[in-house]
Amino acid sequence: MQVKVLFFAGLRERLGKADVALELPGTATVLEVWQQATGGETLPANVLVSINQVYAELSASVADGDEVAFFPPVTGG
Amino acid sequence: MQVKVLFFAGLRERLGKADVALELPGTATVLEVWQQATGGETLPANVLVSINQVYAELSASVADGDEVAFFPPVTGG
Amino acid sequence: MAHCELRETSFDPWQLLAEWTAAQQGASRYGATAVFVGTMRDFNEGDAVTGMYLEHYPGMTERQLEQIMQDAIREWHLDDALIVHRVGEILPAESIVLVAVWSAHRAEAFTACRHIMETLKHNAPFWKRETLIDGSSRWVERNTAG
Amino acid sequence: MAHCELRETSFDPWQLLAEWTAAQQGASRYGATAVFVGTMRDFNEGDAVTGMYLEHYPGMTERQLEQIMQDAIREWHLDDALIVHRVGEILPAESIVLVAVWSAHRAEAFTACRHIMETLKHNAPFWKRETLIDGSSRWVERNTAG
Repeated sequence: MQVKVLFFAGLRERLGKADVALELPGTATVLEVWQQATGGETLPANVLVSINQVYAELSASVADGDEVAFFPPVTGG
Repeated sequence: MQVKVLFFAGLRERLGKADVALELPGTATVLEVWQQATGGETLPANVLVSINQVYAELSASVADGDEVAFFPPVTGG
Repeated sequence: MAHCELRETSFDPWQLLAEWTAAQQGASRYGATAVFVGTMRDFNEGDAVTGMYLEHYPGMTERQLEQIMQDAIREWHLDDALIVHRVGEILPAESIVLVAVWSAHRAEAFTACRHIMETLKHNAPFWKRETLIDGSSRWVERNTAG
Repeated sequence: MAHCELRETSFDPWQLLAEWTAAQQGASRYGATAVFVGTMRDFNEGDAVTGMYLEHYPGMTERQLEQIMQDAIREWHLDDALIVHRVGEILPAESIVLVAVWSAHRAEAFTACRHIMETLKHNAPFWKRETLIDGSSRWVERNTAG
Protein backbone atom coordinates (compact mmCIF):
# COMPACT_ATOMS: atom_id res chain seq x y z
CA MET A 1 0.00 0.00 0.00
CA GLN A 2 0.99 3.62 -0.48
CA VAL A 3 1.27 6.06 2.43
CA LYS A 4 2.18 9.75 2.40
CA VAL A 5 4.23 10.74 5.45
CA LEU A 6 4.70 14.35 6.63
CA PHE A 7 6.98 15.91 9.24
CA PHE A 8 6.61 19.42 10.68
CA ALA A 9 8.57 22.13 12.49
CA GLY A 10 11.57 21.06 14.59
CA LEU A 11 11.04 17.42 13.70
CA ARG A 12 11.11 18.24 9.98
CA GLU A 13 14.36 20.15 10.45
CA ARG A 14 15.99 17.44 12.56
CA LEU A 15 15.10 14.65 10.13
CA GLY A 16 16.01 16.81 7.16
CA LYS A 17 12.84 15.98 5.27
CA ALA A 18 9.30 17.35 5.04
CA ASP A 19 7.55 14.41 3.37
CA VAL A 20 8.15 10.82 2.29
CA ALA A 21 6.10 8.66 -0.10
CA LEU A 22 6.15 5.15 1.38
CA GLU A 23 5.37 1.85 -0.35
CA LEU A 24 4.53 -0.73 2.32
CA PRO A 25 3.71 -4.44 1.98
CA GLY A 26 0.41 -5.37 3.71
CA THR A 27 -0.79 -3.52 6.85
CA ALA A 28 1.15 -1.23 9.19
CA THR A 29 0.71 0.71 12.42
CA VAL A 30 1.66 4.39 12.77
CA LEU A 31 4.79 3.32 14.69
CA GLU A 32 5.83 1.03 11.83
CA VAL A 33 5.26 3.87 9.38
CA TRP A 34 7.57 6.07 11.50
CA GLN A 35 10.32 3.41 11.51
CA GLN A 36 10.05 2.88 7.78
CA ALA A 37 9.92 6.60 6.93
CA THR A 38 12.86 7.62 9.16
CA GLY A 39 15.09 4.58 8.69
CA GLY A 40 14.73 3.55 12.32
CA GLU A 41 15.23 6.92 14.08
CA THR A 42 14.27 7.01 17.76
CA LEU A 43 10.73 8.30 18.19
CA PRO A 44 10.68 11.50 20.32
CA ALA A 45 8.67 10.94 23.52
CA ASN A 46 6.32 13.88 22.99
CA VAL A 47 5.67 13.43 19.26
CA LEU A 48 2.09 13.93 18.03
CA VAL A 49 0.53 11.90 15.24
CA SER A 50 -2.34 12.37 12.82
CA ILE A 51 -3.88 10.13 10.16
CA ASN A 52 -5.67 12.00 7.38
CA GLN A 53 -5.43 15.22 9.43
CA VAL A 54 -7.12 13.74 12.53
CA TYR A 55 -5.14 13.02 15.73
CA ALA A 56 -4.28 9.31 16.11
CA GLU A 57 -2.38 6.89 18.37
CA LEU A 58 0.92 5.22 17.54
CA SER A 59 -0.84 1.86 17.60
CA ALA A 60 -3.49 2.91 15.04
CA SER A 61 -3.62 1.03 11.72
CA VAL A 62 -2.71 2.86 8.55
CA ALA A 63 -4.60 2.14 5.31
CA ASP A 64 -3.69 2.49 1.64
CA GLY A 65 -3.72 6.12 0.55
CA ASP A 66 -3.53 7.54 4.09
CA GLU A 67 -1.67 10.73 4.97
CA VAL A 68 0.28 10.22 8.21
CA ALA A 69 1.91 13.20 9.94
CA PHE A 70 4.40 13.41 12.83
CA PHE A 71 5.00 16.68 14.65
CA PRO A 72 6.20 18.25 17.95
CA PRO A 73 3.85 19.69 20.61
CA VAL A 74 1.86 22.52 19.04
CA THR A 75 2.55 26.13 20.04
CA GLY A 76 -0.08 28.27 18.31
CA GLY A 77 -2.33 30.94 19.77
CA MET B 1 -25.93 68.38 62.11
CA GLN B 2 -26.75 68.64 58.42
CA VAL B 3 -27.08 65.56 56.20
CA LYS B 4 -27.84 65.35 52.49
CA VAL B 5 -30.00 62.32 51.64
CA LEU B 6 -30.37 60.87 48.11
CA PHE B 7 -32.73 58.26 46.64
CA PHE B 8 -32.28 56.52 43.30
CA ALA B 9 -34.22 54.60 40.64
CA GLY B 10 -37.37 52.74 41.74
CA LEU B 11 -36.93 53.89 45.33
CA ARG B 12 -36.78 57.53 44.23
CA GLU B 13 -39.97 57.07 42.19
CA ARG B 14 -41.82 55.26 44.98
CA LEU B 15 -40.91 57.86 47.62
CA GLY B 16 -41.58 60.70 45.19
CA LYS B 17 -38.34 62.49 46.02
CA ALA B 18 -34.77 62.45 44.78
CA ASP B 19 -33.08 64.27 47.66
CA VAL B 20 -33.74 65.66 51.13
CA ALA B 21 -31.66 68.11 53.19
CA LEU B 22 -31.93 66.92 56.80
CA GLU B 23 -31.20 68.87 59.97
CA LEU B 24 -30.60 66.37 62.80
CA PRO B 25 -29.93 66.98 66.51
CA GLY B 26 -26.77 65.16 67.71
CA THR B 27 -25.65 61.86 66.19
CA ALA B 28 -27.61 59.42 64.00
CA THR B 29 -27.24 56.03 62.32
CA VAL B 30 -28.05 55.44 58.66
CA LEU B 31 -31.31 53.76 59.72
CA GLU B 32 -32.30 56.84 61.74
CA VAL B 33 -31.50 59.02 58.74
CA TRP B 34 -33.83 56.85 56.60
CA GLN B 35 -36.67 57.17 59.12
CA GLN B 36 -36.24 60.91 59.37
CA ALA B 37 -35.92 61.46 55.63
CA THR B 38 -38.91 59.29 54.64
CA GLY B 39 -41.26 60.11 57.52
CA GLY B 40 -41.11 56.55 58.84
CA GLU B 41 -41.56 54.55 55.61
CA THR B 42 -40.79 50.83 55.85
CA LEU B 43 -37.22 50.14 54.76
CA PRO B 44 -37.14 47.76 51.74
CA ALA B 45 -35.34 44.52 52.64
CA ASN B 46 -32.86 44.71 49.78
CA VAL B 47 -32.01 48.42 49.96
CA LEU B 48 -28.37 49.43 49.52
CA VAL B 49 -26.76 52.30 51.40
CA SER B 50 -23.76 54.56 50.90
CA ILE B 51 -22.16 57.30 52.97
CA ASN B 52 -20.14 59.84 50.98
CA GLN B 53 -20.37 57.54 47.94
CA VAL B 54 -18.91 54.49 49.73
CA TYR B 55 -21.07 51.46 50.59
CA ALA B 56 -22.09 51.41 54.27
CA GLU B 57 -24.19 49.45 56.79
CA LEU B 58 -27.53 50.59 58.24
CA SER B 59 -25.91 50.69 61.66
CA ALA B 60 -23.10 53.04 60.53
CA SER B 61 -22.86 56.49 62.16
CA VAL B 62 -23.54 59.55 60.05
CA ALA B 63 -21.52 62.73 60.59
CA ASP B 64 -22.21 66.40 59.92
CA GLY B 65 -22.00 67.20 56.21
CA ASP B 66 -22.32 63.55 55.08
CA GLU B 67 -24.09 62.52 51.88
CA VAL B 68 -26.23 59.43 52.56
CA ALA B 69 -27.83 57.54 49.67
CA PHE B 70 -30.44 54.77 49.53
CA PHE B 71 -30.97 52.69 46.39
CA PRO B 72 -32.29 49.37 45.03
CA PRO B 73 -30.03 46.48 43.92
CA VAL B 74 -27.84 47.73 41.08
CA THR B 75 -28.42 46.51 37.52
CA GLY B 76 -25.61 47.93 35.41
CA GLY B 77 -23.33 46.19 32.95
CA MET C 1 -3.20 55.05 30.71
CA ALA C 2 -5.93 53.01 32.42
CA HIS C 3 -9.21 54.82 31.98
CA CYS C 4 -12.88 54.70 33.11
CA GLU C 5 -15.59 56.61 31.35
CA LEU C 6 -19.34 57.21 31.39
CA ARG C 7 -20.90 58.01 28.01
CA GLU C 8 -24.23 59.66 27.25
CA THR C 9 -24.07 58.81 23.54
CA SER C 10 -23.70 55.55 21.67
CA PHE C 11 -20.21 54.27 20.85
CA ASP C 12 -18.62 51.59 18.70
CA PRO C 13 -16.48 49.53 21.12
CA TRP C 14 -14.30 48.14 18.30
CA GLN C 15 -13.61 51.55 16.81
CA LEU C 16 -12.74 52.78 20.28
CA LEU C 17 -10.35 49.86 20.84
CA ALA C 18 -8.76 50.42 17.42
CA GLU C 19 -8.05 54.03 18.42
CA TRP C 20 -6.90 53.05 21.92
CA THR C 21 -4.36 50.50 20.67
CA ALA C 22 -3.21 52.76 17.82
CA ALA C 23 -2.39 55.38 20.46
CA GLN C 24 -0.08 52.84 22.13
CA GLN C 25 2.05 52.84 18.96
CA GLY C 26 2.76 49.12 18.88
CA ALA C 27 3.53 48.54 22.54
CA SER C 28 4.63 44.92 22.79
CA ARG C 29 4.84 44.37 26.52
CA TYR C 30 1.44 42.69 26.63
CA GLY C 31 0.70 39.43 24.84
CA ALA C 32 -2.95 39.08 25.79
CA THR C 33 -6.01 41.29 25.47
CA ALA C 34 -9.39 40.17 26.84
CA VAL C 35 -12.51 42.18 26.06
CA PHE C 36 -16.15 42.01 27.04
CA VAL C 37 -18.92 44.04 25.42
CA GLY C 38 -22.46 44.05 26.78
CA THR C 39 -25.07 44.97 24.17
CA MET C 40 -28.70 45.94 24.71
CA ARG C 41 -31.02 43.11 23.67
CA ASP C 42 -34.49 43.63 22.25
CA PHE C 43 -36.06 41.15 24.69
CA ASN C 44 -35.92 40.46 28.44
CA GLU C 45 -37.84 38.03 30.60
CA GLY C 46 -39.94 37.06 27.61
CA ASP C 47 -41.00 40.61 26.66
CA ALA C 48 -40.04 42.72 23.65
CA VAL C 49 -38.05 45.74 24.82
CA THR C 50 -37.90 48.90 22.69
CA GLY C 51 -35.61 51.08 24.78
CA MET C 52 -33.82 51.48 28.06
CA TYR C 53 -32.89 54.28 30.45
CA LEU C 54 -29.75 53.82 32.49
CA GLU C 55 -29.79 55.84 35.71
CA HIS C 56 -26.61 56.21 37.75
CA TYR C 57 -25.29 57.92 40.88
CA PRO C 58 -23.05 60.71 39.57
CA GLY C 59 -19.80 60.68 41.50
CA MET C 60 -20.21 57.32 43.22
CA THR C 61 -20.48 55.46 39.90
CA GLU C 62 -17.18 56.89 38.61
CA ARG C 63 -15.51 56.15 41.96
CA GLN C 64 -16.73 52.56 41.95
CA LEU C 65 -15.58 51.93 38.37
CA GLU C 66 -12.16 53.45 39.08
CA GLN C 67 -11.77 51.33 42.20
CA ILE C 68 -12.87 48.11 40.47
CA MET C 69 -10.39 48.81 37.67
CA GLN C 70 -7.44 49.73 39.92
CA ASP C 71 -8.06 46.69 42.17
CA ALA C 72 -7.95 44.41 39.10
CA ILE C 73 -4.80 46.08 37.74
CA ARG C 74 -3.08 45.45 41.07
CA GLU C 75 -4.36 41.91 41.61
CA TRP C 76 -3.55 40.59 38.12
CA HIS C 77 -0.58 42.86 37.31
CA LEU C 78 -2.35 44.20 34.24
CA ASP C 79 -0.47 46.40 31.79
CA ASP C 80 -3.57 48.43 31.03
CA ALA C 81 -7.36 48.49 31.40
CA LEU C 82 -10.33 50.36 29.97
CA ILE C 83 -13.95 50.57 31.14
CA VAL C 84 -16.62 52.46 29.19
CA HIS C 85 -20.25 52.43 30.36
CA ARG C 86 -23.29 54.07 28.84
CA VAL C 87 -25.78 56.16 30.84
CA GLY C 88 -29.10 57.71 29.79
CA GLU C 89 -31.31 56.57 26.91
CA ILE C 90 -30.16 53.43 25.10
CA LEU C 91 -31.59 51.62 22.07
CA PRO C 92 -31.50 47.90 21.25
CA ALA C 93 -28.23 46.72 19.65
CA GLU C 94 -26.30 49.62 21.21
CA SER C 95 -23.31 48.83 23.42
CA ILE C 96 -23.93 49.26 27.16
CA VAL C 97 -20.52 48.37 28.56
CA LEU C 98 -16.99 47.73 27.32
CA VAL C 99 -14.31 46.18 29.54
CA ALA C 100 -10.85 45.61 28.09
CA VAL C 101 -7.67 44.47 29.85
CA TRP C 102 -4.11 44.02 28.63
CA SER C 103 -1.72 41.56 30.25
CA ALA C 104 1.48 39.62 29.57
CA HIS C 105 -0.47 36.38 30.12
CA ARG C 106 -3.80 35.10 28.83
CA ALA C 107 -5.00 33.50 32.09
CA GLU C 108 -4.66 36.81 33.91
CA ALA C 109 -6.36 38.67 31.05
CA PHE C 110 -9.39 36.34 30.98
CA THR C 111 -9.75 36.20 34.76
CA ALA C 112 -9.36 39.94 35.29
CA CYS C 113 -11.82 40.86 32.52
CA ARG C 114 -14.48 38.52 33.88
CA HIS C 115 -13.86 39.66 37.46
CA ILE C 116 -14.23 43.32 36.49
CA MET C 117 -17.58 42.57 34.78
CA GLU C 118 -18.92 40.59 37.74
CA THR C 119 -17.83 43.22 40.26
CA LEU C 120 -19.24 46.03 38.12
CA LYS C 121 -22.59 44.18 37.88
CA HIS C 122 -22.69 43.72 41.66
CA ASN C 123 -21.33 47.04 42.90
CA ALA C 124 -21.47 49.88 40.39
CA PRO C 125 -24.56 52.06 41.03
CA PHE C 126 -26.45 51.80 37.74
CA TRP C 127 -30.16 51.04 37.37
CA LYS C 128 -31.93 49.94 34.18
CA ARG C 129 -35.49 50.96 33.34
CA GLU C 130 -36.89 49.14 30.31
CA THR C 131 -39.52 50.46 27.93
CA LEU C 132 -41.74 47.67 26.60
CA ILE C 133 -43.43 47.47 23.23
CA ASP C 134 -46.77 48.69 24.68
CA GLY C 135 -45.08 51.90 25.88
CA SER C 136 -45.04 50.93 29.55
CA SER C 137 -41.79 50.89 31.50
CA ARG C 138 -40.37 48.90 34.40
CA TRP C 139 -37.23 48.85 36.52
CA VAL C 140 -35.06 45.76 36.04
CA GLU C 141 -35.19 44.08 39.45
CA ARG C 142 -31.86 42.31 39.44
CA ASN C 143 -28.95 41.31 37.26
CA THR C 144 -28.64 37.77 35.96
CA ALA C 145 -26.08 35.49 37.62
CA GLY C 146 -22.63 35.67 36.04
CA MET D 1 -21.91 33.40 9.73
CA ALA D 2 -19.37 31.71 12.02
CA HIS D 3 -15.97 31.87 10.39
CA CYS D 4 -12.39 30.59 10.76
CA GLU D 5 -9.50 32.07 8.86
CA LEU D 6 -5.73 31.81 8.46
CA ARG D 7 -3.98 35.04 7.46
CA GLU D 8 -0.55 35.51 5.94
CA THR D 9 -0.55 39.28 6.49
CA SER D 10 -0.98 41.42 9.58
CA PHE D 11 -4.48 42.49 10.63
CA ASP D 12 -6.10 44.92 13.07
CA PRO D 13 -8.45 42.76 15.19
CA TRP D 14 -10.55 45.75 16.26
CA GLN D 15 -11.01 47.02 12.72
CA LEU D 16 -12.00 43.51 11.70
CA LEU D 17 -14.54 43.30 14.54
CA ALA D 18 -15.94 46.73 13.65
CA GLU D 19 -16.54 45.49 10.09
CA TRP D 20 -17.89 42.13 11.27
CA THR D 21 -20.48 43.67 13.58
CA ALA D 22 -21.39 46.40 11.07
CA ALA D 23 -22.23 43.61 8.61
CA GLN D 24 -24.73 42.25 11.16
CA GLN D 25 -26.72 45.50 10.81
CA GLY D 26 -27.57 45.90 14.48
CA ALA D 27 -28.51 42.32 15.32
CA SER D 28 -29.83 42.42 18.86
CA ARG D 29 -30.23 38.75 19.68
CA TYR D 30 -26.92 38.60 21.51
CA GLY D 31 -26.23 40.59 24.68
CA ALA D 32 -22.66 39.51 25.28
CA THR D 33 -19.48 39.52 23.21
CA ALA D 34 -16.23 38.10 24.58
CA VAL D 35 -12.99 38.59 22.68
CA PHE D 36 -9.42 37.45 23.10
CA VAL D 37 -6.49 38.79 21.11
CA GLY D 38 -3.01 37.27 21.37
CA THR D 39 -0.24 39.68 20.39
CA MET D 40 3.38 38.92 19.65
CA ARG D 41 5.62 40.04 22.50
CA ASP D 42 9.19 41.26 22.06
CA PHE D 43 10.52 38.96 24.78
CA ASN D 44 10.15 35.29 25.74
CA GLU D 45 11.86 33.22 28.43
CA GLY D 46 14.06 36.19 29.27
CA ASP D 47 15.31 36.83 25.74
CA ALA D 48 14.60 39.72 23.35
CA VAL D 49 12.71 38.40 20.33
CA THR D 50 12.81 40.31 17.02
CA GLY D 51 10.54 38.16 14.88
CA MET D 52 8.61 34.93 14.63
CA TYR D 53 7.72 32.39 11.97
CA LEU D 54 4.45 30.50 12.43
CA GLU D 55 4.44 27.15 10.66
CA HIS D 56 1.19 25.21 10.28
CA TYR D 57 -0.20 22.02 8.75
CA PRO D 58 -2.25 23.20 5.76
CA GLY D 59 -5.58 21.42 5.75
CA MET D 60 -5.42 19.96 9.27
CA THR D 61 -5.08 23.41 10.89
CA GLU D 62 -8.24 24.72 9.18
CA ARG D 63 -10.12 21.50 10.10
CA GLN D 64 -9.06 21.76 13.75
CA LEU D 65 -10.06 25.43 14.02
CA GLU D 66 -13.43 24.77 12.41
CA GLN D 67 -14.10 21.82 14.73
CA ILE D 68 -13.04 23.75 17.86
CA MET D 69 -15.36 26.61 16.83
CA GLN D 70 -18.35 24.43 15.94
CA ASP D 71 -18.00 22.39 19.16
CA ALA D 72 -18.07 25.62 21.19
CA ILE D 73 -21.06 26.99 19.28
CA ARG D 74 -22.99 23.81 20.07
CA GLU D 75 -21.90 23.48 23.69
CA TRP D 76 -22.60 27.09 24.71
CA HIS D 77 -25.41 27.85 22.24
CA LEU D 78 -23.43 30.73 20.76
CA ASP D 79 -25.08 33.10 18.29
CA ASP D 80 -21.86 33.55 16.37
CA ALA D 81 -18.09 33.00 16.53
CA LEU D 82 -14.97 34.16 14.72
CA ILE D 83 -11.41 32.83 14.78
CA VAL D 84 -8.57 34.49 12.88
CA HIS D 85 -5.00 33.17 13.18
CA ARG D 86 -1.82 34.42 11.57
CA VAL D 87 0.67 32.15 9.77
CA GLY D 88 4.09 32.94 8.32
CA GLU D 89 6.39 35.79 9.34
CA ILE D 90 5.20 37.90 12.29
CA LEU D 91 6.70 40.98 13.93
CA PRO D 92 6.46 42.08 17.59
CA ALA D 93 3.21 43.90 18.47
CA GLU D 94 1.34 42.22 15.59
CA SER D 95 -1.78 40.21 16.41
CA ILE D 96 -1.31 36.43 16.29
CA VAL D 97 -4.83 35.25 17.10
CA LEU D 98 -8.32 36.70 17.47
CA VAL D 99 -11.18 34.73 19.05
CA ALA D 100 -14.60 36.38 19.33
CA VAL D 101 -17.89 34.85 20.45
CA TRP D 102 -21.42 36.25 20.62
CA SER D 103 -24.00 34.94 23.09
CA ALA D 104 -27.23 35.92 24.80
CA HIS D 105 -25.47 35.54 28.17
CA ARG D 106 -22.15 36.74 29.50
CA ALA D 107 -21.19 33.56 31.40
CA GLU D 108 -21.44 31.51 28.20
CA ALA D 109 -19.53 34.14 26.24
CA PHE D 110 -16.63 34.26 28.72
CA THR D 111 -16.45 30.49 29.15
CA ALA D 112 -16.69 29.69 25.43
CA CYS D 113 -14.06 32.28 24.44
CA ARG D 114 -11.58 30.99 27.00
CA HIS D 115 -12.32 27.36 26.11
CA ILE D 116 -11.72 28.02 22.41
CA MET D 117 -8.35 29.64 23.19
CA GLU D 118 -7.24 26.78 25.45
CA THR D 119 -8.31 24.11 22.96
CA LEU D 120 -6.68 25.98 20.08
CA LYS D 121 -3.43 26.20 22.06
CA HIS D 122 -3.50 22.47 22.81
CA ASN D 123 -4.78 21.05 19.52
CA ALA D 124 -4.37 23.31 16.52
CA PRO D 125 -1.21 22.37 14.57
CA PHE D 126 0.83 25.58 14.66
CA TRP D 127 4.50 25.85 15.58
CA LYS D 128 6.35 29.03 16.52
CA ARG D 129 10.00 29.63 15.63
CA GLU D 130 11.44 32.74 17.27
CA THR D 131 14.25 34.88 15.92
CA LEU D 132 16.42 36.33 18.71
CA ILE D 133 18.24 39.63 18.75
CA ASP D 134 21.58 37.95 17.82
CA GLY D 135 19.98 36.59 14.64
CA SER D 136 19.70 32.99 15.87
CA SER D 137 16.36 31.21 15.88
CA ARG D 138 14.71 28.53 18.01
CA TRP D 139 11.48 26.56 18.06
CA VAL D 140 9.19 27.37 20.98
CA GLU D 141 9.08 24.11 22.92
CA ARG D 142 5.67 24.37 24.51
CA ASN D 143 2.83 26.73 25.19
CA THR D 144 2.41 28.30 28.61
CA ALA D 145 -0.32 26.95 30.89
CA GLY D 146 -3.68 28.66 30.45
